[in-house]
Amino acid sequence: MDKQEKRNMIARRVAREFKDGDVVNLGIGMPTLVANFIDGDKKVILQSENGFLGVGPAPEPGQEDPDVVNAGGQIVSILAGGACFDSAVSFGIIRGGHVDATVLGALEVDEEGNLANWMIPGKLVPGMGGAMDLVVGAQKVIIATEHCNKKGEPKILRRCKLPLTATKEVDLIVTELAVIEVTLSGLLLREVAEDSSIEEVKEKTEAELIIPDEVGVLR
Amino acid sequence: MDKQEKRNMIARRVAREFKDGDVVNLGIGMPTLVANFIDGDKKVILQSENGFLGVGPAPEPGQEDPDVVNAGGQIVSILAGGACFDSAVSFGIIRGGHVDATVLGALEVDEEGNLANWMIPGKLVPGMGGAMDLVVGAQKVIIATEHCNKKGEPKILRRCKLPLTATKEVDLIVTELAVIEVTLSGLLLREVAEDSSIEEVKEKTEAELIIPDEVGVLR
Amino acid sequence: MKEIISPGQAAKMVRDGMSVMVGGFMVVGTPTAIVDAVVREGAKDLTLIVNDTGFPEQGVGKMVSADQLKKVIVSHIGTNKITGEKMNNKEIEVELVPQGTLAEQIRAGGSGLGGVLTPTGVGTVVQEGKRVINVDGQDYLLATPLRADVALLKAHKADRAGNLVFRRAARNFNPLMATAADLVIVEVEEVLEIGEIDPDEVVTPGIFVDYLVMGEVQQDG
Amino acid sequence: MKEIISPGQAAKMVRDGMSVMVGGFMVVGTPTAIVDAVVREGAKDLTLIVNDTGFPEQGVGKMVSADQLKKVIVSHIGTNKITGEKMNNKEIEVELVPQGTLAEQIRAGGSGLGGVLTPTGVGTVVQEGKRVINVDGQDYLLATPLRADVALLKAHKADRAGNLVFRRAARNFNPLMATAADLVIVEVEEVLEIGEIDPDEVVTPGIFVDYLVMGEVQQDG
Repeated sequence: MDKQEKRNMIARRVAREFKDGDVVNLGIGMPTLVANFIDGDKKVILQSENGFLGVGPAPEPGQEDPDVVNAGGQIVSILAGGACFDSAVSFGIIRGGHVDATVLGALEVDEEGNLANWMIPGKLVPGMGGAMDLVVGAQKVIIATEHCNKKGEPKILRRCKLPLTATKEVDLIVTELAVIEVTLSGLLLREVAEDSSIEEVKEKTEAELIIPDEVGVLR
Repeated sequence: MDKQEKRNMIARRVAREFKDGDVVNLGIGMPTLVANFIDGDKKVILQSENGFLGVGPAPEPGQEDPDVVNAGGQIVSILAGGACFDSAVSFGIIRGGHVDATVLGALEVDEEGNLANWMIPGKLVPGMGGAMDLVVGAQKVIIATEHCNKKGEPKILRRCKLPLTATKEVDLIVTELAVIEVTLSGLLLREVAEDSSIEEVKEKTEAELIIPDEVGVLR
Repeated sequence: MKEIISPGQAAKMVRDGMSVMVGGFMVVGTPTAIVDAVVREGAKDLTLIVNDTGFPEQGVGKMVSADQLKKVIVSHIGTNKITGEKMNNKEIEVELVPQGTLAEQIRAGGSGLGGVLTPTGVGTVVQEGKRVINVDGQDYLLATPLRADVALLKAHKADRAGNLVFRRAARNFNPLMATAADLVIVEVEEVLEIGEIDPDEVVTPGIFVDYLVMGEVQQDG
Repeated sequence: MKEIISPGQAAKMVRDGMSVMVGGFMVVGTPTAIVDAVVREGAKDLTLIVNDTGFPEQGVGKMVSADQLKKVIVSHIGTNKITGEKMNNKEIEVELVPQGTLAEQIRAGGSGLGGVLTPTGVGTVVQEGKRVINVDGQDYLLATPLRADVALLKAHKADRAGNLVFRRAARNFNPLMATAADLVIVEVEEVLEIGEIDPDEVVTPGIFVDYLVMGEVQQDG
């Protein structure tokens, strides 16, 4: 699988987590891809934390509206039935638990559901933007990430080492190799990719994994 | 002077306190009368804490809009250039210091600028409504009240005895007998009514009054 | 697409012992058709969170008169003598809250805040039992969040996505309460198709709304 | 009637050492004509309160590049590498704040609150130096109010009373900042006569606005 295939696979699997009527906030980068794979039968309402509900696809060329951009700065559209608001309302929606699920990337995620995805001290300090509020506020926090970092090192750790985005908030981790649920007892391996194995997942995961009797197939 | 003349006199005097461009909130009862006496040359914007700016006079019969009432429940109008908002915004305006002056009645007011105007224990407990926020938030708190209560007892006291609305927030007291400014040193007699005297005011005021060399005429 | 239900169906969702927010300021912006149905259905032991208790024969005042309330959290009861009587007879517990604080408590409940610090009420009886927190030399009272099991609200128009717009002084507590209850039922004068309210003009986004009720159309002037 | 001034006149009101709020999210909703004039006029040692520092050659990023800033209070600097460089070289002090907390701090500053309690940032570096307040068993961080000497904002339309309406995602921090600065200057695409904006459609009431500036009209699509 090339990088793009991996990303599409992750995005496709994440999209299946949503229920009809869910309000979902997709983070910048790979999480944004998830929108392409949401089942048309489900009415999922996308929120953009810069201030609107009802995020739609990029418009036809020539129809771009410079005031209609998502939180990543990409030109999008607002679907009929959408609503615009200020940043306090937007984060009231987020912090108040009115977002059913958020999908975010990770630098590191750990056995307790801790997440680090906003800075690497001395190197990359972009700021947390809306990520800390999203992770604390959303009902379900789904991490969409490649299983290992660019150096091939595990991103799913016993304990995060980088500065945290939030503590104990992650619910599900979806990678190109596995779907892992964060439970009170630890990380539960739910699914393994067809072309991978429990052994490969264990090897590429620093954290302890709980392997249930039945492990599904990630496709 | 009959009761209505007294009330009009107080209202007329209070209205002279406003400057062009002021945002003013008028309390229920006598303070509402003040609107009738605002100089047409001054642009004063009236706020109604139930949710709008630009309170205008009662409409012509037949033009009443049941959704356009002031905080006292009277049918009014909204002037062109007005704006409607929810209760959190309304009290953000009030608490945030964006109201230049509020005019309220009093049961008691004292030398420290403490005000009691919302309850008489065991007797009258209507609730504070928006009064506590208004007294704390408005830049200038003007008390419009008859000098004595129905029993002829002073309302301007050394110390309020009734439960307070707020502490040390009153700036000016206007009655049918006098205009009294609350200063850090105490109550300063600014004006006395033409048909009254400093002696009468002192007699009908429990609080200590500072009498400056020059006392104006209240008309 | 939000379901449009009758006032009676809405009222049946209000069950004994629930906490109920009702929009309105002296009955302006109160969902009177739903409230009337709640009185008919007769749920008991309710905790009502509301700006004021209306009038004895109007708005939530009818719920007071019908002995449906255990407790009221409210800023003003002066327009309804029966509330005061029942308070004095200890038939209803009345918690009086400054209006701006009530608004912030509901907003905090809806937006995931643990509370706000307000200068309002410092040095008054409102301070009793509250935490005082000093910031930069000034004392504030900690106002903690309020939420309810159900909010009964009034809007001017809704679209079928549940987006709401309000009219004049009938807005008041309605948009705040929409964010702070588990179940949100909104009485409206008109239901529009999706797309008929521009996104910039929406005051309350439809994600906050569970059901719509068609009330009577107000006479405008 | 609000006075309509030029971007240059607006920029002259921004003086050395002031705190300045600027609306916008990645330059959408940023008053670029005023910001450009501020760069030309060259005020120094400013404390900027803003969602993000835009791009090196766009929006408030130009103020970063022109060395006009002493400090930035901001949620995100990732789109402008120069901010990060100047932060690492200690040329600019950067205070990173979660976006929702920043919004509440500005709202608190504008609405007379002593602060709000937010769960965001608990257990992270954001907690450092903050007061932790426990309510009902949950820890929250106290976010204190933010105000500024001047707010430079962008709206879609204003009427001559200063009432503002915003467009799409260009609303963002603008309505909040309008409440929280001593001097509020708003760049708009169009100025209407009083009465041309219905009171129900006003987002920011004119009482918050001191001056209007005519910016360039955005091309819609």
